[in-house]
Amino acid sequence: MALILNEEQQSLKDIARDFLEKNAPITHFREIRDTANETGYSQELWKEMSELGWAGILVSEDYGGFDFGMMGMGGILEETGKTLTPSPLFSTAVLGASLLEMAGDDTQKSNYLPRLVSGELTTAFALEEGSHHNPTNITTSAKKDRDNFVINGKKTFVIDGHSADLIIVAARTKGDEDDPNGISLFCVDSNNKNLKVIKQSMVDSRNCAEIELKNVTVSKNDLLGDLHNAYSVIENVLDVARVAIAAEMLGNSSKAFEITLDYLKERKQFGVLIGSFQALKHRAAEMYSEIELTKSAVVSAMNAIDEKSNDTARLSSLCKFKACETSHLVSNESVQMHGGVGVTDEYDVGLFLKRSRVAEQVFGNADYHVDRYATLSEY
Amino acid sequence: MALILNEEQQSLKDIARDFLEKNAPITHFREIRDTANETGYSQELWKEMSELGWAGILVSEDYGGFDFGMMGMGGILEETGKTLTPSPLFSTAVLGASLLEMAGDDTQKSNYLPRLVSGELTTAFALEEGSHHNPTNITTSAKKDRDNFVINGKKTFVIDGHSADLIIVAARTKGDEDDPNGISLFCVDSNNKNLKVIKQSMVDSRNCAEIELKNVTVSKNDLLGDLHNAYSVIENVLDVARVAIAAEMLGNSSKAFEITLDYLKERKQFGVLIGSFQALKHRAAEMYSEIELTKSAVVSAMNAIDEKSNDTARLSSLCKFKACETSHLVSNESVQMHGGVGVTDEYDVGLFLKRSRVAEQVFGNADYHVDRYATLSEY
Amino acid sequence: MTDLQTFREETRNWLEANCPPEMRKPGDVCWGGRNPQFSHPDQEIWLERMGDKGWTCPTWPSEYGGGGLSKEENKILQEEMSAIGARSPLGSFGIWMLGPALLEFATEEQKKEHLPGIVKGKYWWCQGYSEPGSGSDLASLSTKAIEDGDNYVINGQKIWTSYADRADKIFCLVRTGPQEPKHDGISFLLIDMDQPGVTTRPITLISGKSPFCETFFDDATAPKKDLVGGLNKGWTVAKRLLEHERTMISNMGLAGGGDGSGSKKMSGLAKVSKQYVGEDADKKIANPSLRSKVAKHEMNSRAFGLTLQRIGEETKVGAPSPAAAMSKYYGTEHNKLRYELLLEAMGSKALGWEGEGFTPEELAITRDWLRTKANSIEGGTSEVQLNVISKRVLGLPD
Amino acid sequence: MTDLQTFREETRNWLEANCPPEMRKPGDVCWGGRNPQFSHPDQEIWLERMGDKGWTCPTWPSEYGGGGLSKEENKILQEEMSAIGARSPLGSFGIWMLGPALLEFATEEQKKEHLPGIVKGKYWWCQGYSEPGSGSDLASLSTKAIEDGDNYVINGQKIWTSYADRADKIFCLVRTGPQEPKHDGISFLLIDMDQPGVTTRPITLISGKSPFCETFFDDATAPKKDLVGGLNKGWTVAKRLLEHERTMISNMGLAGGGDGSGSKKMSGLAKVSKQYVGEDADKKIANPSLRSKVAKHEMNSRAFGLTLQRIGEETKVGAPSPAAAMSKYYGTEHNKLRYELLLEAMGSKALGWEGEGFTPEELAITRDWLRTKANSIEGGTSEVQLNVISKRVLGLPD
Repeated sequence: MALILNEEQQSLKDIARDFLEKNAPITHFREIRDTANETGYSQELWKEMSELGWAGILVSEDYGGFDFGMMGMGGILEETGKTLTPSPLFSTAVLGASLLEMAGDDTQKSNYLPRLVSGELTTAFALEEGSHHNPTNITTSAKKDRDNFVINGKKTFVIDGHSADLIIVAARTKGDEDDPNGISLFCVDSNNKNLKVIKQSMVDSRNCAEIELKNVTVSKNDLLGDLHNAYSVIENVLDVARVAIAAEMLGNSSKAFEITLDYLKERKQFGVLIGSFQALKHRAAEMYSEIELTKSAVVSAMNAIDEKSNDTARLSSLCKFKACETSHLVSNESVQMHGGVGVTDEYDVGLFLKRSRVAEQVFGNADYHVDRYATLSEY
Repeated sequence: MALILNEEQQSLKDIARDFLEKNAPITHFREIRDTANETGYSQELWKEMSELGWAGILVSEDYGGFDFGMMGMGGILEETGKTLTPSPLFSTAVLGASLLEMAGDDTQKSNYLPRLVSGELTTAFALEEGSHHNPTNITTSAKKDRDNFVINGKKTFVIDGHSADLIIVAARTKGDEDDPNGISLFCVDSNNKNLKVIKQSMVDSRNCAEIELKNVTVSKNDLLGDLHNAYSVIENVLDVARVAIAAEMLGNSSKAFEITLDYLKERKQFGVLIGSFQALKHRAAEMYSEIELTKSAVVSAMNAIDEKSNDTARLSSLCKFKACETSHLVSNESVQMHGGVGVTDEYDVGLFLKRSRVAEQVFGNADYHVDRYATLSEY
Repeated sequence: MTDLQTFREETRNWLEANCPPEMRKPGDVCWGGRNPQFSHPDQEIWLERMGDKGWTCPTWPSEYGGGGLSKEENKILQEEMSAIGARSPLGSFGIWMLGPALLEFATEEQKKEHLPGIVKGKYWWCQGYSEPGSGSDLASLSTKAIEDGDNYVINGQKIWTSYADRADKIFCLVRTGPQEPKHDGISFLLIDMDQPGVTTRPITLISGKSPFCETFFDDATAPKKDLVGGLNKGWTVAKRLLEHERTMISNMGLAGGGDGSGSKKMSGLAKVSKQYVGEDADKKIANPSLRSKVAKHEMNSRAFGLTLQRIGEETKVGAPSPAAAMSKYYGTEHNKLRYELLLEAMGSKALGWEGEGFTPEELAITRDWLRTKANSIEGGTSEVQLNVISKRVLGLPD
Repeated sequence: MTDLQTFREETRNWLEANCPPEMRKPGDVCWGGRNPQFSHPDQEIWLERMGDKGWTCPTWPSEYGGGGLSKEENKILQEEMSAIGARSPLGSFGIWMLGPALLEFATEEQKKEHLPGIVKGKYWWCQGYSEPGSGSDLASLSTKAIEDGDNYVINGQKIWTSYADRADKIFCLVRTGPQEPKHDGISFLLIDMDQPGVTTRPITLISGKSPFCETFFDDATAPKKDLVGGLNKGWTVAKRLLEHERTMISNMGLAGGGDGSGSKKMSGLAKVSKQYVGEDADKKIANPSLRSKVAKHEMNSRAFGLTLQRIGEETKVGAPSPAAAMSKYYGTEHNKLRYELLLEAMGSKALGWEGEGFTPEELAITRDWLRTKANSIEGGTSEVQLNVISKRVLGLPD
């Protein structure tokens, strides 16, 4: 198992870092936030990212993509975690691309993927219905009506749901709540009149939506993948997405830690640098250890996805778990170690705290993945 | 609610401390241990303790006791926790006395209690059957046979079970395993030929036994309390016992902490006292906080028992939980802060570690009481 | 009938006659000042009536405008106010912080000048302690007050001055002596904010807008007679005030956490958990891991509440006990954890910032969660508290 | 056929012909020495045959009696030995610690004198580093070696000398120079234990008897030629040896913990939990809180295993990486926690000391649990490791 990036992957990551530091540093995020930008990200920036090929990293070459794998995508996401860059990278290039790649038929792929790769088309995945991640808890219903499906229900915590062009909706076509069988996926145009989209203003100033579907009618050609049997695709896509968000969280933790180390090396109290206080040093060293463990868990999960390992599910849960634990710890410690200025909006460290808690909830928090890992390990 | 000892209670505790420091310091415990003493405690010492009235503290005056309550008993137990004094105080003066007081009829009380108070009679409570505390998990059966009961089963982790004169056995007289209904208590003479008692040599060098009962026949007069309905008495006695062991554990933690603080103030490394290292200081201050919380939980539970508060069960679980958590933390930290000498038998600090883990398991560990507290609080 | 019974009856009658209807409902508390803002006309009436009786500061001596009540009488007053739901007539750092310090350290003249104004809410006071360069190391402060005739001329910057943008006056620590030994060159000075040499700038916290400000002194002046506690003796005053502040903040650890009593009714955290993750057939919180964390937290809430109570019984006097550092440390860390657990219990519903898609209660939790992060920093960081415990309580060497 | 394939075939044949049947079963490993103890005659034969080939130290140069194998060849040898279950022929601190130090720091003459004896297990070596007064602060050691003609005369006391009561020789840090600067006055000296000036006393640990001893030097002597690495240059040798020791101990954190692989089969901790607390209808560990702790621990085991692997890939060289301090710290703390969880899972069954009422496995867990408490102390305490990380890796100031 490769636990380090190869030369190509490393080079992609280096380019991403340089690009983001130059074009989308934290001041860019603040500007988007403070101007209450409607899409929640810069469309111009997304265009540039797409030109760099980032939207197509997980898309196969047949549909204009680069098939570069998670070892490539993860490195970029880690860098966006450091700069807190808002963009549809996760919702579109990870979630949308994976859903369409894994579930779509040739017509659907040809229709959507090239436009997704070029940055023209953005997507969102309308999955969650409750306050906690639960991919079998689907009550949104899709009823067959001759050549159409009529969808009714309510989705929440839909990342980029208010700005996406294409909404991919998980709906129940048979069975009861919590039954993994009977779930299907549908492509819904965001212009559909029967969609009621409420932008949710989140604590991390990113972009989510609540989406109500009232008799939303789609053609049977908009069914994405097999009728009733979307759950295994959903789980596979979720595993990719969990690793992706974990990579971003790793970047988030690393950067918050770096900022804090810098502060410890420059702030004086009682006539000495606060970084010389042993209690803070030990806590810093503990954070370092956790970050190292998280790094290993993330890279091994990225590798597992690329190698289609049959242990991908466990490694994906492992890396989301470690990413949650570490980013929880590091974000809290970073604020505390900054003292008074840490709780001001002027300093960046609070932004990492806010992003951390939202990312923790995306597709399962630490507890969820501990439970899942144990279940997958048969205990 | 009184959260401090009154003058009488404090004076009893002070006397106990002086007596134990003089007559049963840790060297006394080491001697009992190293001579592989058969009873596991000094019978002479127990005689002296009884002469001080300690065996009768929870016994009513009608039967020769002093009715001094848990606020009195708890203080003594805390002191024995500091000196690691082995004695039948817990098994006899807490468990035996409470069981007989709460469940016994007048004949039984007159028969046993005065001898218990005088130190002549020692007792043990044969309850547990598995590796984890579970007072409803009773499969030992007692079958009525004319005027007798015939008991069959196996008990484990019976404190002082190998040396007690009277064994009080919890047995099932009806119902299935785990049913709180159908449990009864019986007085069994330890000389009964059908008792097979195996002394368990424990890590803390205290005294437990595995007891096998093979057709042990007792008279119906040996039934202690109501037939089938002993469970509520057992729970009440267990609550008393949990508070008692928690008081001992508080003493254990306080002393281990004190020894460690002394070491931090005398041991030099790198030319300075190790107590001047901030990382150790902060960890010491955290231990201090936990000990303070435990102290409050213990005294409030003692008070609840004496005042027959209807919240005794929750306060008992609270104090056993805090005692377990704190003694776990403090015992581990104490050994670590002593460095190399901490893991040698020559230093006392390891003795506290060993005692801590055994006491943690007595009548429910931290997890058990967290679960119980939540259940009692209806969530 | 005992004197206290008589007092209770008279108090009840007075409150019945004088507490306006609107002031018997929950609502905001006014802060007085030169330009007071009243959200309802009854607020002004209530403040005036209570101020005249001195019951805004019930236990202060009546010669300084206070109520002159004994501890027992004050307890009765609070009980009777609580019985009719009477709102507090006045919020004020003057009452909570400056007043007690003046009573202990000020001259007779200073007391006569400043205390009655506090009682009646005539001036809104704020506190000027911290500076950008001196956080935990408060005594390293560098704002200077230089003698100039009958005045001091003040230059420097304070931070974390709550409501400085609305306050009329500030009680301030300033350097009047040499830098070293640093504790011995500090004085406690009262400064009027309404002068050109004083400007303020509000601080936005991670939780949003805040009452905190930065306050800048640029050749501001204060009369010499407003120096309290003696020249270069301000550190004594400051230490006492900090102790009051720590006790105030450590009590926040219990706010809303645990029922602290023997009642079986579910506390907030458990209730919220059931609401958001559901309950199983046995009425347990459906997620066992969350249930266990919630229960542990509630148990620690209770043990902490009992500890505050025990410390109270042990000391039985007003002076802060050595355990106060422990309460500040534990209470604030515990409160932070409580909010983290609320977030965990509420999942994505506790992550809203504003606007649609969340209830007002949910949005409040998010903001409060962020606000708790300051608990373990303000009024002495957790690290400082641990230092204090290890030094003063445990006697560990420097 | 490549050279390596040829080597594999030859090795396989040689092992087949030379490894005695008894040595293909699990069992104890002999430690050689002047008065070797063999639990079975085959042990002696096996040691002799492997020693003659130099395969007790496969990668050491053959001119010093070693096997002279390349890394690749050694890997093949280990694989082929493992394939037939061949026992290690010799346990020895000479092989694991002293030998590598001699190869790096000794003179040609010293290598020729001491290495072949290590290879053949002629002497049992022990290590003399720590002293009662110098635990974490090793460089403050005070055992003195004073020149006396061609010899050094040694006085002082060492502690934690494993197997000193059975060893023939000791490699020792002694003070040969002035106290200050303390690191510059230390030398690395080889001393024979079989002399009147050396006495030992075994140390009983909280887990019971132990291989550790106290060792006393009372006018003991050693020839000057047995000083390795140069006069007052012993600290360099010592540091390298400590690094080897830390790596050795940190790997213990993974011993038995987690499967580290992609296999789904239950690991020890989960299996033990099911055995003692049972499983529910869904085959989950019956106690949900324990289950959650076990799973977290297993996940961290795996993340730690992957980290060791990643560090290996990143460094790809023999030199210890800066992450070694982290591995020692995390590995030992993790291992301690693993045993605490075993105790929790096994309840009262993990609390036996000896005798009846417990299985031998249960009694072993109790002893091992106690033994783990030393993991985070020996070879550099966790506190020292955290200091090292914060200084060397994170660059935090002193």
